[in-house]
Amino acid sequence: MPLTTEQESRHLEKRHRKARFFAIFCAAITWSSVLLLAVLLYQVSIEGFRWLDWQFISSFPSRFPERAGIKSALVGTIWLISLVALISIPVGVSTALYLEEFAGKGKISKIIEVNVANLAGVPSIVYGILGLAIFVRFFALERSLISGALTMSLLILPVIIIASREAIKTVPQGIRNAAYSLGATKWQTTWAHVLPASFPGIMTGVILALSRSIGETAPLIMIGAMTFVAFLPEGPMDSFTAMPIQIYNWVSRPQEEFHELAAAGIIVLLAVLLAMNATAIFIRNRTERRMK
Amino acid sequence: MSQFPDSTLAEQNLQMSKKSVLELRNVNIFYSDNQAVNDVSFNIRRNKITAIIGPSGCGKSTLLRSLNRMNDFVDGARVEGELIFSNENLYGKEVDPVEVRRRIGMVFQKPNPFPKSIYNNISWGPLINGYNGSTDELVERSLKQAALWEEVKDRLHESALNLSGGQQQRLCIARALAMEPEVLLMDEPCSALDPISTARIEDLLFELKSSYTIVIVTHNMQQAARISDYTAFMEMGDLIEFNVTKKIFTRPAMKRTEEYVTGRFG
Amino acid sequence: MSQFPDSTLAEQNLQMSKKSVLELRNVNIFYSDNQAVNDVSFNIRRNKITAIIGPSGCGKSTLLRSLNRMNDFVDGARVEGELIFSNENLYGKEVDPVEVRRRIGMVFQKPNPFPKSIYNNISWGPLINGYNGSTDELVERSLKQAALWEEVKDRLHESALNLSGGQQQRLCIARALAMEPEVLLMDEPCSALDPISTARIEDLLFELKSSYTIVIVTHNMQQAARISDYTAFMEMGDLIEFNVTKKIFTRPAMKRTEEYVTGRFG
Amino acid sequence: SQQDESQEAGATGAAALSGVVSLDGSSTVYPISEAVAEEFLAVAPRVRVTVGVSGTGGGFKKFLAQEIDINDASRSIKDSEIEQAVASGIDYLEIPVAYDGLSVVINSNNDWVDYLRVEELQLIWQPGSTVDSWDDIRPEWPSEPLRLYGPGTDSGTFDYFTETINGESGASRPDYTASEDDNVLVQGISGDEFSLGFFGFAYYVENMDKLKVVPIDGGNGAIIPSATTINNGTYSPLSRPIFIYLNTASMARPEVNEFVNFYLENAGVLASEVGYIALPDDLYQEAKDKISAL
Amino acid sequence: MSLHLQRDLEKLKKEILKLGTMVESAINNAILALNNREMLYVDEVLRLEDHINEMEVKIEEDCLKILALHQPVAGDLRFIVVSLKVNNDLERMGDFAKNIAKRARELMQEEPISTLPEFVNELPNLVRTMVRNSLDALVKLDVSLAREVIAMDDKVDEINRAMYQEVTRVAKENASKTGVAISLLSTSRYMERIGDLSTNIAEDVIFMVEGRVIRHDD
Amino acid sequence: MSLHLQRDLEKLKKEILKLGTMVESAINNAILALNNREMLYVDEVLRLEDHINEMEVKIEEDCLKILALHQPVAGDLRFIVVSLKVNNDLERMGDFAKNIAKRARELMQEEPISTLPEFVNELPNLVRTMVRNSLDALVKLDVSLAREVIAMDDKVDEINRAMYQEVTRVAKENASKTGVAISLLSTSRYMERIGDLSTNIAEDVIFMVEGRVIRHDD
Amino acid sequence: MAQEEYPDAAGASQPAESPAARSIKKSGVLWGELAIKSWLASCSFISIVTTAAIVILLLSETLNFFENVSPGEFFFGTTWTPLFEPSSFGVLPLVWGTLIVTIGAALIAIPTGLASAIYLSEYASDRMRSTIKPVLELLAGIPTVVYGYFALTFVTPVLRNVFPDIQVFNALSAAIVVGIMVLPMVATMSDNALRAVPISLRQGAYALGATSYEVTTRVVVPAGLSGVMASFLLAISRAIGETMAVTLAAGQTPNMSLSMFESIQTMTSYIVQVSLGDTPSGGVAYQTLFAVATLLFAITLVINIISQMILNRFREVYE
Ligand SMILES: Nc1ncnc2c1ncn2[C@@H]1O[C@H](COP(=O)(O)OP(=O)(O)OP(=O)(O)O)[C@@H](O)[C@H]1O
Ligand SMILES: Nc1ncnc2c1ncn2[C@@H]1O[C@H](COP(=O)(O)OP(=O)(O)OP(=O)(O)O)[C@@H](O)[C@H]1O
Ligand SMILES: [Mg+2]
Ligand SMILES: [Mg+2]
Ligand SMILES: O=P([O-])([O-])[O-]
Repeated sequence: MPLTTEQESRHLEKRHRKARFFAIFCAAITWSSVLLLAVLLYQVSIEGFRWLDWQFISSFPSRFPERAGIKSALVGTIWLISLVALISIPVGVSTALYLEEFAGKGKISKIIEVNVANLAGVPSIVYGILGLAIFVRFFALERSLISGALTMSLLILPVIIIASREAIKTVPQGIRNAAYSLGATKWQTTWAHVLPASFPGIMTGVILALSRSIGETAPLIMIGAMTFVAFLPEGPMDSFTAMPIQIYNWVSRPQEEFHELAAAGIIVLLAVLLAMNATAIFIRNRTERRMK
Repeated sequence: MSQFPDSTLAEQNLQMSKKSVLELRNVNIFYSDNQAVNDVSFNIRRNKITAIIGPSGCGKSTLLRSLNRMNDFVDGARVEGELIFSNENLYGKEVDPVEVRRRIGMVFQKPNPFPKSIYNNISWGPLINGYNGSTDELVERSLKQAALWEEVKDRLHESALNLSGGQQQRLCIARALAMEPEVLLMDEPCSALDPISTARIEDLLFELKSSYTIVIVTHNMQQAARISDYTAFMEMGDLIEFNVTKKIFTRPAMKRTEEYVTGRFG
Repeated sequence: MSQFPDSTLAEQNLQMSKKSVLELRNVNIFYSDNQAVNDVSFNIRRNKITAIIGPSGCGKSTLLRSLNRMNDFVDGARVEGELIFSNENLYGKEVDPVEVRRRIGMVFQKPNPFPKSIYNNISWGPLINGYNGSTDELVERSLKQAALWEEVKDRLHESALNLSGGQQQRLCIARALAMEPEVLLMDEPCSALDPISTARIEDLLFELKSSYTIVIVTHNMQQAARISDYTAFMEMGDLIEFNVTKKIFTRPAMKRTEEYVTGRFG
Repeated sequence: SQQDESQEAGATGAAALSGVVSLDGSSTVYPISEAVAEEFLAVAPRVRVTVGVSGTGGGFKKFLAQEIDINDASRSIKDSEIEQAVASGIDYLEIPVAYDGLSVVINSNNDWVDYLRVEELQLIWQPGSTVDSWDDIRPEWPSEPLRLYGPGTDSGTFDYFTETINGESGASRPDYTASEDDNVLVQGISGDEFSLGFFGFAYYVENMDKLKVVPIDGGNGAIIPSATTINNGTYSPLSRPIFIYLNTASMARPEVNEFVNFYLENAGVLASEVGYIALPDDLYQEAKDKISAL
Repeated sequence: MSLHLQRDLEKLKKEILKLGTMVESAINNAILALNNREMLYVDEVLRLEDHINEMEVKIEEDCLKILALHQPVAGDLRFIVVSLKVNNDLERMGDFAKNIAKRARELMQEEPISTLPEFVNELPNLVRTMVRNSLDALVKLDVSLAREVIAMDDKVDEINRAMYQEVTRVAKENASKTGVAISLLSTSRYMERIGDLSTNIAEDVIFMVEGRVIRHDD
Repeated sequence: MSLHLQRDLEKLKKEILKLGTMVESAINNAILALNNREMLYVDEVLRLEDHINEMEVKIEEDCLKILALHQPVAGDLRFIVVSLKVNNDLERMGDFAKNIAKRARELMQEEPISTLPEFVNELPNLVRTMVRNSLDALVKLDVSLAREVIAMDDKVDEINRAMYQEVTRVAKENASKTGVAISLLSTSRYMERIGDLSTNIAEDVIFMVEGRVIRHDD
Repeated sequence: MAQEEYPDAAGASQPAESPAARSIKKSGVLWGELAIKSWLASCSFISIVTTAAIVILLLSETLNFFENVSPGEFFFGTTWTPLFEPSSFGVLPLVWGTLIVTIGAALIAIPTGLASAIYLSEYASDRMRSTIKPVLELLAGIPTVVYGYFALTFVTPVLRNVFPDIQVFNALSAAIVVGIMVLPMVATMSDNALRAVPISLRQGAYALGATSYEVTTRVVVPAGLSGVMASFLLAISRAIGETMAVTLAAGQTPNMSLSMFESIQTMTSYIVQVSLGDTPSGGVAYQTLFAVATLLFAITLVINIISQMILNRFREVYE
């Protein structure tokens, strides 16, 4: 545009070039992350794909690769995740509600707040040590599903609490005011409006948290999840195994076939993860839509 | 300060109780150590619109919120003095704030419908408060009162968030009306709306005042002028003038009021 | 609609080029397939305030944003027709939109200071655009022009976010002025402000028009009445009337305008 | 119900058994225990056998806390652990179940090493060793840096190796690349031309194509580890027995009793199946005798 | 548009019309008093005049209230401003009616004199028509009717000028009639002033409708 | 307050004052024409009257503009409404000055007759004082000055009534003087009307300051 | 206060007295409300109990440890061979290992995560964003063991091609996979933070004639800094605490080498090694586990406190 002097337009041209380069750079970085995931998935699937069949899903572990399956680990993981969800969601959301809606801005809530933030950064292995000492030993819950679930719940509670608090914070104050001004009590307001309105955000936190717990190995091994379990747990007090443990075990076997089984196990685990995320996202979108 | 300079005290009391719904007597409101409202006294008349105007931060919203104890939710807020409503001090020990809010409704600055259906928005308040009549009728009646029925009757079960801003605000009014409150408090109910929606709401208020007592905070002086019967002008927490609206805008008694309404402030 | 009903076409052209900064000729604006502005033509006069009024959704903001190509950031927005600015069509192929925005500044509805110091808020624009004079002077000059200098001169390096809403909006104006734009576009610059801040800004615009050309969108008709020299009234994407402001508010030429300004709409 | 039927259909005492048998401990022993558990399932379908992997030490912790019936161990119980057992009044039985050979391996491109003497191994691995390149071992070997790989300090394999080579369990030079996972060591050595490492025999067997095993001269000439040389004890001193430890109190439970017997019955066959070397038959018999003596 | 403003404007319009009716009635009565020489008409005028004054104050207050509270613009604003002026004009008409009635009361004491026939019939009729038509024009926003009113004013002026000649003539002829003649001239002048005020109203109507000031056009 | 409104109000005030000065000058000239019988004063009045009319239209437009654009309330609003009325009153005063000047022109053709000394000196002075003082009161918002103006009006009325007697007397005495006498009476009436209008202005000032309508108080 | 005036006294019809004015007094204690509040409060105390339990558990053994080993040796020693004979208890190599892996991971995750976040929030279309983001989030859900093997079987061989003398176990590949693992956290959280920056700020900058690069780097990122920093800190915390992947990728060789090409050991992998290994409980060697865990806990605590402080600071400045 002949609006400017020669020098100014050269300066402008330089700025435009920089902007273009930057945009391309960012896009390239993002796409390479996606590519990385693709590579990872590709690696896993070429290795494990040939083992992936119904036999694999429906069999217990075995010393013969062709007979080995992931049944007990898959069921154990589903049990574990369900229990974890059952424990951690109510407790986590309750804590978040207490901090956001009921507790004042006093010292105690500040302490809890800092404490929760700190717990989020405690390494998972430390939770394993804790779970072993508290649940397995002190409460004599033994190496059961419930011990594992409680330990895992402690591990992911901070994530749920923090995410839920953020979600609750985004609920417009106006909605609370509206409810109070209609003569609602605090709990009526919270239950009927705050909680539903923050549900999508809470779900996001829950997805993240459960995803994390589905892939954790170290604390489970610590508290004594089994490796070979040739039966399906029938209650929370039964011993169990979980997919990451099974995968870890297969991977460390000398035979190449077991390594491939491990890859197949990873595919199943990712599928479970994906299914769980999809369910959660579906629920989230549905509530979001219902509220629009 | 006498409100009926020509009448005896006995007469005054009689007149008050007949015409006033809410009486503010020497109301002081504090936020922790800061005083936001200083020694304000006036009466809110039945079936009239009372407007509260004044510069930003003068304590309008604070005062309004004190009228149905919404200040309870503000950390550190403290109310002193008497606010007499149905023969009780609103801030008496015995008084149940939930009950107060049932009977003194409130509409807020930004339309804040619940993210639920139009129908549920209206029925929720009465239901949690033990209403057991026909909710269909209740919803219809409230929406009609709020002049919204015609526009939404075919989509009562759609989300309230699909309504336009002005419709949402009328829904919030309908929601408050469904509780059959004695007094309706409104804090700048039109400031988030476009002029056409604002005009609608103003017309609605004009219609509603035959059956409700309305207190409205507005920083739009023209609005106070257009719709209210009485106007309270506040400044820095003080009530400068409480008067018939026409007076405030043609011949205010106080110099500060005159300066404010003619824009000679700041 | 002729703007100089009493003069010949030749005279008109002469007058135009002397007095107009921006000329809109048959401007049409589309969002994907929806037309938001239909065939609008008028001229924006140098050192005058031109207001654009009209009901919500009539295309005011769309039209305003087209004047400095802020519509470029809206997906699917398309501008047709000619917008002549310093002898170029703003939407010509050769035209660099960054350059356009340098010379046609904009102030938005909500004050949007950068989360930087007051000083940096003002100096940033000129610096990235290769300004190499004294930024101290520039900052002082711009703040003085925006009537903010006295209030902030002792805290230039504090965050701009500590300012009040009205001060923030004046800062945004100062920020725009620092670029020494030829035209200043404003989209409802006072709608988020209290009446006192609004009065300040209006006074400021009144002062600024001796050196700038200002186009302001407002849904506050009174504001358009108070501050502008020319007023464009739009409805559903059409320009209904473009006239001297006094005319619009005392004797509008078009019936629709009369209906709108007297509130007989909707 | 199917289980009920099969039980009714009748059969042996084992099929009627129910209850839990829990094993934990060494990852080395795990494949054998797993195989046994898997086979036992066919015999006693209603008995729940669980096998965990938490390392020999980790297993002993649980064993001593009486959380498990049987601990898989790739080494003998340590004095400190014995003390604890005595203190808590635990009576246990050590039962060897197989041999594991420790293979010393090198990269498959390594063409200069023909064998290693035990003294040379000690020279390399002893604490404070100054051997940094191959020619420090034998001058005729290339003057290339020597890179060492071995199990982590916390495994039975490491303990055994250090004990036999350096004379004291845990006594080792620290500056080698360690991993608890033998597969990881396989990866390391097969990717590093100048490497030398050691790990369980089974891992060598599975990766023969990638690695070379080093014959060890323990004084009787260089011997290559193999099922035969380990079984007959000629591959010495780097072959070791691996054990299970049995809490004798648990033997009161018929399902445990049955399982242990089954274990000893099948250990030989199953151990070879999963890459270990069966013990001489008399050793199994000896163990059976001990058990029935309880 | 705001219901409130709409109602207030309606009310104002009604009040102006009521005032107009009262003024018309006062003028009628004043003329009757003059022509029929009966005191009861005079009393009626005086009574009406009180009401007119009250009404005028009220209307002015209402206009002020509407301006203050509703801040009208364009047509609405012009209507209020015109109302203010019409209100003023009507009140003045009321004053003139009172003046006529007062003169009529004085004249009742005196012998009647014969005068111009136009003065007795045409002038009062003209003036009454002007008043009524100007108010009609206001209500109906009828510009052509307003123009008719303005046109009529010429005739009124003409009769008034004729009256001046006539009165001078009468006074010269018969000095004793001078007082009566001058009083008659006054009433004629008052009627002429009423006509002028009607013209003002008509001009205001034109201003309101067309937004154009025409009163000094001639 | 808005700079814009402030400036516009200032401007309006100045214009009203200017109009007032013009009207005062027109009245002075009219009186001079009457007393000194010189045409140049008449011409001056006619010239001024044109300007006054123009000015009146302009002021009315300006008031309308301020009402429409700034929508003033309270004091500002009362000021505008009063300005509208004062403007009207001043224009009418201008008209009366023109009428006086026209009568003066007619009287120049005739023999002068002797008349009441109050009419020649006191009445014009009174009226001029009233006009000046009412405008002063307006500018200074001086209520007591306004009340003085209102008080003066009684004197003016008295002189005017006296003139009526005097004129009747003159006409009866000397029929040939009848025309001149009636003309003189007219000028007296015009002056009285000017006094009335000053009173109106004074009353408006009181309304503006005290917010109270007093014009029908008596 | 001013005088008041009520002209409407006459004529205004009085409405009927309000219907049987119900009292506004309290009718009783709301037990339900109270019970719920107590339940919620007790839930929130779980976190405090958890922390207390961790501290007690770790500290009691750690105190025993320090009866056997002097703090001086532990904190300042540069050799970590607690399980060797002769043993040595200088924890610095573990701290160092943790440090370089964490720094390495941060150096990878922070710039790339931020760049991705910028791409997602500033450049990608809504559709693009809504497909890429869940994909990135999937990266966060993959078990860490898988990452460990990915490092060994893919990353290290690739690195080998570039740096032939890199060891099989090396800090670099550990840092890379940990970086990849926490990248989605940085990307999605920062994306949320950047998208929370009001559009109006961007428009403000564009209206001053800025290019997209200038708008992004000088306005949007600084404005979203508090959220962006939060994502960095969370990512760093996660990297410090990461266990299995580093154990597999970096090996278990306590080492203070400056080179990222060598095997190291992090605190977490030491904890795994001991707790899953052969060490008999009770001895000094076993107590090292708790000493290291305590130190790790203390380090994460300090980082968390510092980051809280930083975040509060930013909030103050930018809100
Ligand atoms: N929650 C609070 N805590 C402390 N001070 C507060 C709080 N809310 C308001 N204030 C202070 O009390 C005073 C009155 O505030 P209030 O919100 O009532 O003003 P307002 O008149 O409604 O103003 P606006 O027109 O801006 O809404 C102000 O000085 C304000 O800063
Ligand atoms: N980004 C967009 N995409 C599609 N349509 C749009 C977009 N922005 C505006 N519109 C449509 O274009 C029309 C004009 O919108 P615009 O925002 O210009 O109105 P406006 O006059 O500024 O209204 P308001 O007073 O509410 O700001 C409206 O119908 C609107 O729905
Ligand atoms: Mg407020
Ligand atoms: Mg807009
Ligand atoms: O797991 P291990 O004890 O055999 O190393």
